[in-house]
Amino acid sequence: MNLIKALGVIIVFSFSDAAFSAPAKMDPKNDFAAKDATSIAAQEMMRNSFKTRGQASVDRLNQDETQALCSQYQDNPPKSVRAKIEAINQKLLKYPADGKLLGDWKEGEKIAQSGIGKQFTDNPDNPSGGNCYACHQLTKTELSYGNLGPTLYNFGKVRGYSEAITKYAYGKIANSQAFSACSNMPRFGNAGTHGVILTEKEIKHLTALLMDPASPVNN
Amino acid sequence: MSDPMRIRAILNGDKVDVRVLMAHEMETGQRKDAAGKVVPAHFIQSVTVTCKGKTVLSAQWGPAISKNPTLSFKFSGAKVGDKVIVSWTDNKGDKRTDEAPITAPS
Amino acid sequence: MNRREVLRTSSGTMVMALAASAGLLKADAAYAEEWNKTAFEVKNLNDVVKALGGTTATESKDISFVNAPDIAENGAVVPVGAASKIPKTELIAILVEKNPNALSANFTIPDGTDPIITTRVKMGQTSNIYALVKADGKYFYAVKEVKVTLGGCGG
Amino acid sequence: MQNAMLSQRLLAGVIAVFAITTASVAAMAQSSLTNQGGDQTAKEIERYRQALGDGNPAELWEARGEDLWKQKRGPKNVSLEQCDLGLGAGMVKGAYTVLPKHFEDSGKVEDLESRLVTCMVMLQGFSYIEAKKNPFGGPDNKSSMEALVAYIAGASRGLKMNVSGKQPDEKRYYELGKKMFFHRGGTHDFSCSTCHGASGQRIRLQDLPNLLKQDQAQRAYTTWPAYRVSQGETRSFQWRLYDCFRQQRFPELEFTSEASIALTMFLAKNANGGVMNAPAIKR
Repeated sequence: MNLIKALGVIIVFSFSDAAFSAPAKMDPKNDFAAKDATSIAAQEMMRNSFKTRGQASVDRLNQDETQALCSQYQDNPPKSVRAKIEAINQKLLKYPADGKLLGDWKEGEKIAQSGIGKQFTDNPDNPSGGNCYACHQLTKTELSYGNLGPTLYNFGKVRGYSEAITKYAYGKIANSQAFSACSNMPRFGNAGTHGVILTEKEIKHLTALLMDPASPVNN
Repeated sequence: MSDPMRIRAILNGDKVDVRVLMAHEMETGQRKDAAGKVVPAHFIQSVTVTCKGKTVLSAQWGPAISKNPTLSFKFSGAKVGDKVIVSWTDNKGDKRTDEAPITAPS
Repeated sequence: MNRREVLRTSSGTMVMALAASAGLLKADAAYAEEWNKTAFEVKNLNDVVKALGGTTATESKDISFVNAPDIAENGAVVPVGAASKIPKTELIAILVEKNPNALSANFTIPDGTDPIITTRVKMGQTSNIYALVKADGKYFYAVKEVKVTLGGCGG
Repeated sequence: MQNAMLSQRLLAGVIAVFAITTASVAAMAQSSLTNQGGDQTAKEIERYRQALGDGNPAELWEARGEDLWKQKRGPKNVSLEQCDLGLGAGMVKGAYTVLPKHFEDSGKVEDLESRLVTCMVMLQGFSYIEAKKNPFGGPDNKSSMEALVAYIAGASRGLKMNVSGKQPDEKRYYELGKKMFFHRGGTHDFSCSTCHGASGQRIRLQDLPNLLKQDQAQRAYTTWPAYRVSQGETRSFQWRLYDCFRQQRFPELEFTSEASIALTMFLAKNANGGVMNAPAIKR
């Protein structure tokens, strides 16, 4: 009953907005999103309320299985679902074919500082940043760092510059959810169905920022 | 054209506490617009504050003063009801003058 | 610094200034002191002092910063105030060393006005800021560093 | 119900922190050392914020908004003074505290901005397109909408948020808004809750309120609209949501869209009891 009434409102709304812009189109294949009545109504509502601008098309509202599960469980899924999400993402996670995991930490620092990329106001021809400082402390000198993630200062120094830790660092940047389901951290190398944020080369630079003994992270 | 200033002049003891808020873009001449064109500088260059015909503060500003500038200072020799008059002139020759009476502290 | 330079800055200013100089308008205080273009174009403290008519400035503990933070969350608006305890203070200026042009503002303090002013300046990056004071014809300054931090999720 | 969810989330947060710090004892020692530096930074930032509070350019928007409210405008050449913002025609004081709200005349749940659009259409005779044309100002572009919002929000200063949310559509909007809050999507897997679903978090040096906790939701909601010094503009709550989604890497949220109002309903109701102190001034 309520749902029908609400749909009525949606129709009225999208009708009055029709002259303003073309109604948003979303990929009808959005199989993973939750199917309860409120979720369906919410997805419908969002479809009618967002529009494509620049590189940010409305299909970014579509969810892959990981996103759908994390939404459904409000970022806190039970153990079994957690394992499922991590398994899905372990499969998505790819390491460099050449076996080399380390790039140039100086390039990594630039990527860590930059927060641009993928917004509808960003130029899609320019590379995206990693914006690591938004959430992590990395060096002694940068005071403006966030705390959504743990401090990474002395990351390599305290863990040891081993092959295993290097591989973990690369993997965590490329696909955080392969290790920690519903992490707040973007999957930089496997951004769901919406393409990658950082290239393999860029992730190598960031891995070097964490793991190079000469990097300011370890000094 | 430009919005009126907000002027507060409050008599505290024998001193008048003046706070001024001005509406101005204070464009630096260094910013580029969406099309990549440099936006020409547009900023307040001079500010004069008078009370009872006497200048109580004058200032020269460059484009590094923040957008919608604020200014505060204190002077003596006036009473409640006297008018504080603030004028500015910008680099394009636009001017604005506003005034406010000195009030007692609330 | 000469009058012609100022007149060239914009036609609006020119008309007003000419009208004032011809006695057509009552020249108000703002026009009594022309905008010191040179002072606003030079890059460092010493050159500003020279452009204001002095020779050199000495550091003074009798000048203090008011409200100026050590760290600014955004460089577009940095509150800066300066207070002088030096007798016969007649001018207080605020400079930002690493801005494209150092001088931000220059306040003339008449008798009866306290030698303390506050305003807000833009800072392009972490920099030293100076409070420059002219008192009894001599120039003095105080200096402090203000760090400008980056912010946001998409910057 | 709400409380159960919150404590569950808090617990999850605690567990997450432990998981992070078990990496190594050395890392823990390191982080407590560097946190001291962080505290000093936080103190200085607080000083900066207090200095900003000294003068708020949003006053310029409030003054312009009051003029616009009283000015005869539009094809019908009437003022907005007969607009019902939720407390009856012409009542401005306190109106912001009861919005969003369902209105009989339009048959819709409306927040302040969409209500102003409705009044501009119904009272002043503007078209919808005209009324929604310039929602957010910029350099050399003054938005009437943001000025009106600043004036009306300012008239609720000192009053408590009091959103009813009882009418069936209001209830539905609350639930839809809540779903939306947790909706992850886009290139970065972000949802609102990524940044605003746990306490004590910050991006760079900006504190992120946990919008699921009442006291923080109150503090956040009651300080919008706000003058943003980084933009030199007074911004409305619609803008706050619009720009959050931009940074979330979502597509563009349409001004006064249904989703924007549903999310506002969720956030405003969570802030009930909070004392309005807007327009505020923020970085």
